[in-house]
Amino acid sequence: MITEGAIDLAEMLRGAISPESGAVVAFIGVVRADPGVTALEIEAYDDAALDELRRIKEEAISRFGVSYVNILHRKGRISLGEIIVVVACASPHRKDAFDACEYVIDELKRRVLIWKKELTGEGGRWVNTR
Amino acid sequence: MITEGAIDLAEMLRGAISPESGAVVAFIGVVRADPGVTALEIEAYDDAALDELRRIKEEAISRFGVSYVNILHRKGRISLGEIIVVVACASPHRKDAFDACEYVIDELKRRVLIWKKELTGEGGRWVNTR
Amino acid sequence: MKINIRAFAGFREILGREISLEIEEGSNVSDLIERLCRIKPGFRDAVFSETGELRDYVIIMLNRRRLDMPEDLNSPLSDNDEVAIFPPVAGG
Amino acid sequence: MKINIRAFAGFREILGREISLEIEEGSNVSDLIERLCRIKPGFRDAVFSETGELRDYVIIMLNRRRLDMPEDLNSPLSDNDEVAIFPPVAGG
Repeated sequence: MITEGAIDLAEMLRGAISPESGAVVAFIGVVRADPGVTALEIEAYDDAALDELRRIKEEAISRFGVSYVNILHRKGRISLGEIIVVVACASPHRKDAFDACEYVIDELKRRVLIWKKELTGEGGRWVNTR
Repeated sequence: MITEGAIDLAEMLRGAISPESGAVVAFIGVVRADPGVTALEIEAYDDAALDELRRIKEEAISRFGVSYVNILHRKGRISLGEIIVVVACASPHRKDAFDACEYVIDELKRRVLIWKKELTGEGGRWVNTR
Repeated sequence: MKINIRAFAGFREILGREISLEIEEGSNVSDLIERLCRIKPGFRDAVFSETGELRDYVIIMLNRRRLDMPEDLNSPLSDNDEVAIFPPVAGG
Repeated sequence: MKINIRAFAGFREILGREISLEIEEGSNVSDLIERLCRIKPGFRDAVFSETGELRDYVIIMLNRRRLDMPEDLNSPLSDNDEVAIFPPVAGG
């Protein structure tokens, strides 16, 4: 659920696509080229972050009845345009897959112990969400 | 926007992922293994369907301010577990990407001139959405 | 005059995907349907109920504009018009 | 007794990612913070305002349970406890 290497999107989605679920919804977070930013540095409180990701996954399954949830978040140094996070949800019904996917990424951003620093020419700044 | 061959999901998503948009949301419709169904046969009123797909794309862009919308729908005979349709939306903000993607697939199912037949051992039945 | 007919889903299985018909000047949509009923076995049962009403799942487009049924059945046809006949859509 | 400290984001840059400290039996979270302030330059300014209040973006977890601040500053510590210090999260 947390990886240091590049995310293989095709492989992640392959697991979500099956004859059991008609609908797959995926969220893909990408490093945006904000003014002055040259790359991102991401760090995680690994064990605690994994626990929280597992809890969020279970919540999505029980709240929305989806059949499949997969979450992969990258850490370390990431270049502009690269993938930070992928959430893939599969369900027999598309509305549930949309709701579950949005729930997972919203809760991930709110609760999972991960931080990011925007690297700039002059050094960098930790992203503050509050 | 309508294709007879298999959909290359990775290639479709590659176009959506860029440093300009931090959020990509994709919907992937898959042929579900409903009881008795062995495959799907999809047909389209091509020119009219393309016009409607283009209209829906423009609506999504103007309503939700997304920077990128790509829609690809398959036609012809499709096996269980294969991809019928992909909608990919990219935006600086994830809420807009979710809303745009859900809008596009909802409107596609309601308005675009495409029909599907579930093939069974005894022949088949046209799917009736009303 | 020549009318191009495009049919989809169950109607395509009865009429064929694309057919052209020569029809008298001054004909309207209703005349065309009546003509198709005469030449294509099964078409009448597919479009009309037992009491002779147009079934509510029959959608007709004239030159890619959807007609309102049954009032637009008397829309006049012109040479080279494209008439499409199909049931409600079910894509995605 | 030994306390394991894990720091993240800006606090990691001051304290290092993982450090262990020997601290007196009977110490609490507040004692630990005071100790860190003495040995790590810049840590005091990072966690306390000019008036000596704990800054509201300082989050402390004791054995992966988040503490309520400032009331949990007097939570007692035990040998081998894990104390994590970090600002609000910003993943995704």
